[in-house]
Amino acid sequence: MAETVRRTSGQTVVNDMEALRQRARELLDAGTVQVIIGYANGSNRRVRPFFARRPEDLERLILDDRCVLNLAVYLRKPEVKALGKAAVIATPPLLRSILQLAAENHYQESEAVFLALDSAGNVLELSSAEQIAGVLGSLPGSTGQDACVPSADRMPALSAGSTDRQARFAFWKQEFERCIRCYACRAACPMCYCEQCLVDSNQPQWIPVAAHSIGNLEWHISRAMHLAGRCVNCGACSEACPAGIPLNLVNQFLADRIQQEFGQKAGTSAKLDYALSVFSGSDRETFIK
Amino acid sequence: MSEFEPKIIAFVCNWCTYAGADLTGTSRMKYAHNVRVIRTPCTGRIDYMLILKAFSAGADGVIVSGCHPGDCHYTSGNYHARRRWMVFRSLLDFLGIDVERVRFAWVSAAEGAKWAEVVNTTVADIRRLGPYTEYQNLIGRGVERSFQV
Amino acid sequence: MSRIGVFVCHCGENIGATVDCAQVAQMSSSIPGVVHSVDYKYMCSDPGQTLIKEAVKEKKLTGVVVAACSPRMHEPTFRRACAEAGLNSFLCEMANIREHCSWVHEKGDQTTQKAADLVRVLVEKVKRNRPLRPIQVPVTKTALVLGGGIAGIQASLDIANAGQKVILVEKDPSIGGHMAQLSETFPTLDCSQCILTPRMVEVAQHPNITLLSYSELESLDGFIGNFKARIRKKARKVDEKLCTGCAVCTQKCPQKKIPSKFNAGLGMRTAIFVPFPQAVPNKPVIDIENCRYFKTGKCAVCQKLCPAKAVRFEQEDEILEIDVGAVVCATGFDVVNTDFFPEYGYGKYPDVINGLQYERLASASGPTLGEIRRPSDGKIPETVVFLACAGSRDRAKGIDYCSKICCMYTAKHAMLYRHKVHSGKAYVFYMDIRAGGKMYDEFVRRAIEEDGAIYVRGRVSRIYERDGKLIVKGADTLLGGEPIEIKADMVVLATAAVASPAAEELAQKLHISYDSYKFFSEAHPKLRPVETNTAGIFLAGACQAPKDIPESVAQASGAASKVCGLFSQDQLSREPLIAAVNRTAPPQYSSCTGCFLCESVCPYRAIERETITTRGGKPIRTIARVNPGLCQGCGTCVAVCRVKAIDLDGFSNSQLYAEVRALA
Amino acid sequence: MSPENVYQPYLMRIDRAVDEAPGIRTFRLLFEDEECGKNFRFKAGQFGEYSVFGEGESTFCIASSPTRTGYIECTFRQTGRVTSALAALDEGDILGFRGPYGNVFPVDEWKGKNLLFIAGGIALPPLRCVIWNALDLRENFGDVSIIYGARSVADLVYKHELEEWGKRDDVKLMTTVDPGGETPDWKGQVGFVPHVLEKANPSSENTIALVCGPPIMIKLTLPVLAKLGFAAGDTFTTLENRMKCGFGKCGRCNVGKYYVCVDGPVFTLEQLQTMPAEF
Amino acid sequence: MSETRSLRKQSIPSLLEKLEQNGQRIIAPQPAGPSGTPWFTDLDRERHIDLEQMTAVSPKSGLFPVVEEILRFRKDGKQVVIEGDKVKVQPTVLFGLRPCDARGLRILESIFQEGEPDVFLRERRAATTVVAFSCTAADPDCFCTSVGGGPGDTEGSDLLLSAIDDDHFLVEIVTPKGKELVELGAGLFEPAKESEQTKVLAAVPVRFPIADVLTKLPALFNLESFWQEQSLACLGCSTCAFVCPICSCFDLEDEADLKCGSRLRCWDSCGQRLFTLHASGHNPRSVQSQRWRQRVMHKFSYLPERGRKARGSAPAEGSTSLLGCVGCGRCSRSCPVDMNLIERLTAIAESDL
Repeated sequence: MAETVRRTSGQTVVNDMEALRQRARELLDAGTVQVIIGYANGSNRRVRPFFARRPEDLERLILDDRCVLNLAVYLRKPEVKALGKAAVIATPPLLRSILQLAAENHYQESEAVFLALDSAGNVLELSSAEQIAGVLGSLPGSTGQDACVPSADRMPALSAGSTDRQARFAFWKQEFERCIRCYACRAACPMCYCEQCLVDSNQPQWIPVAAHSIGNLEWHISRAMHLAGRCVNCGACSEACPAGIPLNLVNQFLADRIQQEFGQKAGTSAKLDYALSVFSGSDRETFIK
Repeated sequence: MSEFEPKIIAFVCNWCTYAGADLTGTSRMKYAHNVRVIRTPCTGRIDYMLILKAFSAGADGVIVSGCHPGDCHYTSGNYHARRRWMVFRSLLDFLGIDVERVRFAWVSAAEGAKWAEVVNTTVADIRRLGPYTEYQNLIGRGVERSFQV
Repeated sequence: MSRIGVFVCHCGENIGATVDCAQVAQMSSSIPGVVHSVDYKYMCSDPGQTLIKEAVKEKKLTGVVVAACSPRMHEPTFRRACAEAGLNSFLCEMANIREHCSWVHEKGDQTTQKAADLVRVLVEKVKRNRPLRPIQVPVTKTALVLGGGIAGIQASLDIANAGQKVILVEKDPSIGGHMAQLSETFPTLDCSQCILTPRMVEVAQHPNITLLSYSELESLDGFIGNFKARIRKKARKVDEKLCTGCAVCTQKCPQKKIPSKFNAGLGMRTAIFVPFPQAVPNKPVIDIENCRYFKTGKCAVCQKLCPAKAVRFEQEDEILEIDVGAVVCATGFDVVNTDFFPEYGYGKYPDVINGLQYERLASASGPTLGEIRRPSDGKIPETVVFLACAGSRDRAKGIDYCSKICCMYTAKHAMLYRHKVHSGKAYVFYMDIRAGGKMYDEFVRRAIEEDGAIYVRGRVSRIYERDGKLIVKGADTLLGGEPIEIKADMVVLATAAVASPAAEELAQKLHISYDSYKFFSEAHPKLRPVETNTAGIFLAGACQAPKDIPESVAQASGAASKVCGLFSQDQLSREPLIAAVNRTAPPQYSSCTGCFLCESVCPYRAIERETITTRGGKPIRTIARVNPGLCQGCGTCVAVCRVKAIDLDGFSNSQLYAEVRALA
Repeated sequence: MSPENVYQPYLMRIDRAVDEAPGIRTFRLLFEDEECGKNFRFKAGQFGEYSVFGEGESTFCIASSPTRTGYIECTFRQTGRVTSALAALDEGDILGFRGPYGNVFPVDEWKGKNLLFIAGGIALPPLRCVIWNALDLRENFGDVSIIYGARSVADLVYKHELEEWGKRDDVKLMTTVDPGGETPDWKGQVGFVPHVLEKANPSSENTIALVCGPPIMIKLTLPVLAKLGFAAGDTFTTLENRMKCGFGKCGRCNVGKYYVCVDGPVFTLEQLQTMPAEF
Repeated sequence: MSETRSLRKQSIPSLLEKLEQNGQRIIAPQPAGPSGTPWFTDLDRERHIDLEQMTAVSPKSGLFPVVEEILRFRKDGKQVVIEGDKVKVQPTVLFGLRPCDARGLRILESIFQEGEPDVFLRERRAATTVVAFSCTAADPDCFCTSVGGGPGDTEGSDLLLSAIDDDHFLVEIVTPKGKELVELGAGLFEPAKESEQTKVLAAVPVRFPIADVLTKLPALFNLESFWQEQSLACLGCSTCAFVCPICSCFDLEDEADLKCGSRLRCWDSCGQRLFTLHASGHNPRSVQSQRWRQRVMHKFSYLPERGRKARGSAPAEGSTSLLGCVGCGRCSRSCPVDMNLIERLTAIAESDL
């Protein structure tokens, strides 16, 4: 059904689950953490976030290429916080989002523990942004795009070298017109932590709340601008979108542009390195006449 | 049939371009009437949302202008703006929005003639591109209406 | 409750000739909220202003739009008129229908339509204006001057003489700076110390100046008028109050072989020392790195012999907290060090020296008592080569700029040498001679024409030693690049002036910006040359860029007058068009998310962090706060704030939004 | 006028605008269509949706008494987009009104009873409607007592009416301001409403209590009323949950299974005690 | 069984063409976006209708559009004129619904028509003919049979088509409107063959006892830990509400320039934090578990109870006809955190207070 294209087989990409479980068990037993946030098999071939609080829950933990939802969003949820300190089964995109959050004062040192597997299958236990920044580059899967999220190749209007602006416009117009403004993209995004999103502020109402064409376009442009230089490309937005809009493509495009132009990549350091809050006297300005 | 008169909204900084446009006036240079200037303190203040709002207010073209690099009254506002515009412009282009309709320019307080030139060339360019119906057709689209008036 | 009045000015024929002003007034009257709309020949005239004032009162206007000339022209006029009628002056806006409309378009409906559109835009804006009052900030009338060189001395004296308090902080044991090291000064050849030391004494004795020598700035917080400075007063190990400056200690100190910094390494000093005889304060300092007592625990000769019992080995650094209202940064410059010129053998050959060392040789108070004797063997050099632009204007060395003072002092050096060694030959290698300044070019000519300095245009490629001589290899570019080789006894490098090594750290403490060479940046290169971007912090002297004495002094006086201007009021009154972070009801308190991207774009460091706490003091969340003393109102923060928690009065989100929507 | 479209408001002209207190304004509204005005009826406690065209709708009670026809009054505090836009309107301007919605205070059932009104701050408007209703039919009721408090003297609303009530022999009015909120010439009491109520010690005999105010005031007042012997079924208040439609469709205002817009806004304390704390 | 006909599968394009020629707007599920998931949209020229996959979003927009103008006004200086007092909807065919979708439209109608009747929904329904197709396949998220529906349920449909073999649909004419449509397509419909429609219907097992859900819910309200556990993973994204055929919470928004404007009714969701936030900052449903509880209670407790009240005594307690759920399973399918509704309702049914 709906998920056939967006979600792939559920093929296991992690073979060292037992090591992760073992470390998680130790953390629970020692009382270092009260909950392990990870993924488990869900209903109808889906995966779901999973909150293991007892050692026996840990058997259910899995990690495979369906695990796109970025668990970092739970670190800001009051009900999850109320469970106590958490250890999170970490994928590279999640760790990048933690770094970016730390840079933006939204992850406090040792607020949680992150369990990641290095390429040798060893479990790394990370809690400070410095630790994460130190190991991130060496983690398997830390570069490149996750296979599950839509890629531009499948969309002719966006394929590299396409100069047909109108085709791009038509493509995105059609995509955005399906948007029903459920804001699942926002809810699933670790960087969308704002208590009151721009679309929710109405004095003035910058972005129309109505899900009509212009409102949707402005919403998605705005969201892309807000994530420019901050998006870690986890793909959770596209994954969450019930209308299947390939939102991550927009964010990924801007991330690539920013990296090309300014050499900046979000979520690689705990120090704020935001492309839009710094500048260089020699920034290109060929478009300014 | 009369010539298409584009609607152009300009966002300018107070210290350079606004003053430059004043100079155009005091020099009595003539330029196309199509532009409506909105004054901001600095290009750093010019939010990308304003450009979007200009289009959804039916603008066929937008001018964004401020101090030359190095001349910012607030030292760095225009540098920040330049980066923001670069990103914004890339985004618009990726989404297929016609970036030729957004003219970015540096116009100093001494460049009265340049302001006239910026307005005139922008008006000519937009005239050549025609009304931005592609975008304006989005306005009101997606609303079910069933009133009979 | 908007009750807006629109006043359309004809400006005689200036507007009236191309814009149908009556029609603009008529069209404006149907804008929602407009209760009064008229046109008049000259709005800025007395009767015109009266028209506005009366309407404000009679129609109980809550906002006024004057459609006339540029606001840059008459905004103050109309705002004052409104204020006189009892309407807050910030509730008056101008629609520019002259410079932006009538003067630049031909007469016609479209021009009138444009004028009406501009009025509508401003009506929508003014509906959303808030009454504002100028911001009042109290001013602490004490200036902090950092650096006791000639710039710092001048600034301190000017401020103090104007009746304001000054704290002068100098990192070295004595004030005086580089100027105290100089022999004679161009273009008059006054003795440097003769003109400087009276100023130094004046500083020490001035009732309005507190001199903190041997002290450094630890940190600076706060904002214009209200800074809090923490100053580290380094331990002299000598009680300044008891010490009489009798110099017994410095004479008796057994540790005598320490290179003197004041003499640029050419002379020696003791471990307890006064940097130079005219030092202010004339109180010694113990250099604990070299002091035998501190190294071995034995000695204490100075303590035993001091008649005033002023030596205090146990003395510790002291931190002073001082409230100041303004800061003058006059921390000076430095010259590049020895490893900068391997090709010239600087640091390798003792007789290749820099300009500052030459100054000490030429100084009557220097190690040679003013005789030009070369460091290696004390012989009087027969041939001296002076190299201008040693490092300056040299991309390969990473210094693109001109150090500005070298052309002049090199001419002076050659001249002094020729005055002192009549038989000697003085060669000067130069790129260009930059002698812009009163009596400067004449001075250089004098060196060449009267004192016989031999000027060679060209760069020196290498200096090496052969047969006890320094071989200077270069090319004479005036003679088509003909190779030239001079056997010299001494070489003087006019080394590039660079920012002092501590400049970067200091800039960060002061929150001021600096250029890629670590020289501090002025607020505007032309119009605000003594101010920094941080309101209340001013620049004087060579910390901003290399400069000579008169320029440093002039800038110091400029900075002093800025400080005095600031101190002339008890309260600082500032344009209230500044940013503010919203506050909302609990449990949110503000829509600010605390990401502090605003902090990273603010050129004025005006964004502070504010922690909201419960009544019991438990922190709830940390949000941004704009320091109204620092914000200049550029609005860059507003544009980067995703949630629009920060807004700018006068150019607020709702105003700009409404202005655009008015054109829909 | 098409009664078909439930969202279509009456066009109302602002006949009178009064600034009550900082940020608080009262409008007297006349029906543009006189016929509508003549036929319009409502009862005490009901509310409506007031709109500024282009900005949206906002919910508040009808603050005038149903005994006075031909116009309605509303009092609101400027907080959000709509109320700010409303505040920017002036006499002669047009706004939209749809209603009346919601249930009513059973004023008709209170014949012969004493009425005790307790209000705080901006919550006087819903009770003012009942107060005037009762005063206009004065003979139907026993004692009428009003305890009204605000943070400061400036924050008191309906200042002229307070004066009028204070002068009447048949109304017992006690006004109070929070400590620190008094002015030099303040003649009323100083203290919080619950304390003033406790001191006043009104009899609960044959008396209906109507309480409206900020949550904290209500929370502290209810125990006092209970102590004074007021039955939960004789204690009335109104709830003000957020709503959009006003007639039970938009899904916002429900408190458990009760829709404030349809089943309320008037509730007895007895009812409230059975309801979940979703207000 | 009602009146029946037979329709060849290959006649469908001709039928749609005829309807279009007759001035009908046709809304049908067509593949959209990179994933090709079908979406209810105006029929486009290629006419590729996907009846196999279930649409991600229900067809409720056919009666309750995502954004609908409910008021239009013009401003002229100080004057305001309300424009348009007559509502007229273009005749529309909602084509390719599932029985659960059609049933959802019925419920939507009852929600909007009780109390203050909604003229827009009424006119839309009056102008709309619902052509549904019975389900021949179901997936583990389907639970129509647990909430009173079924793969061949005719409630809410005007016509119900069942693919009885590879070439034919059995057409059940459920309402006179359905009959009108058949008449519009005269020539394409043939007399029904003998067929056993039930044979081709999907088997959808009953997943949980709904009666237990209905009786246990009111008492569960105050058990906060229960709701917290149920919604621990919930992101508050509202996808469930937006894809749901019945969720009908809405927002009213004005959009205008200085001259004219509209008041719009827009889809909204009780799952959003700001939905109930007061201007004072107070929020009666301040945490996600309360909002999740609201969603479940609204569908399975408040709606049935209010419906009963509105209609007098009948139908009886435990009846499924007034539930806010038709068991289409869309919420489970699109939930980004796999909050499966069957699981949650089962937990409610099995709860032991």
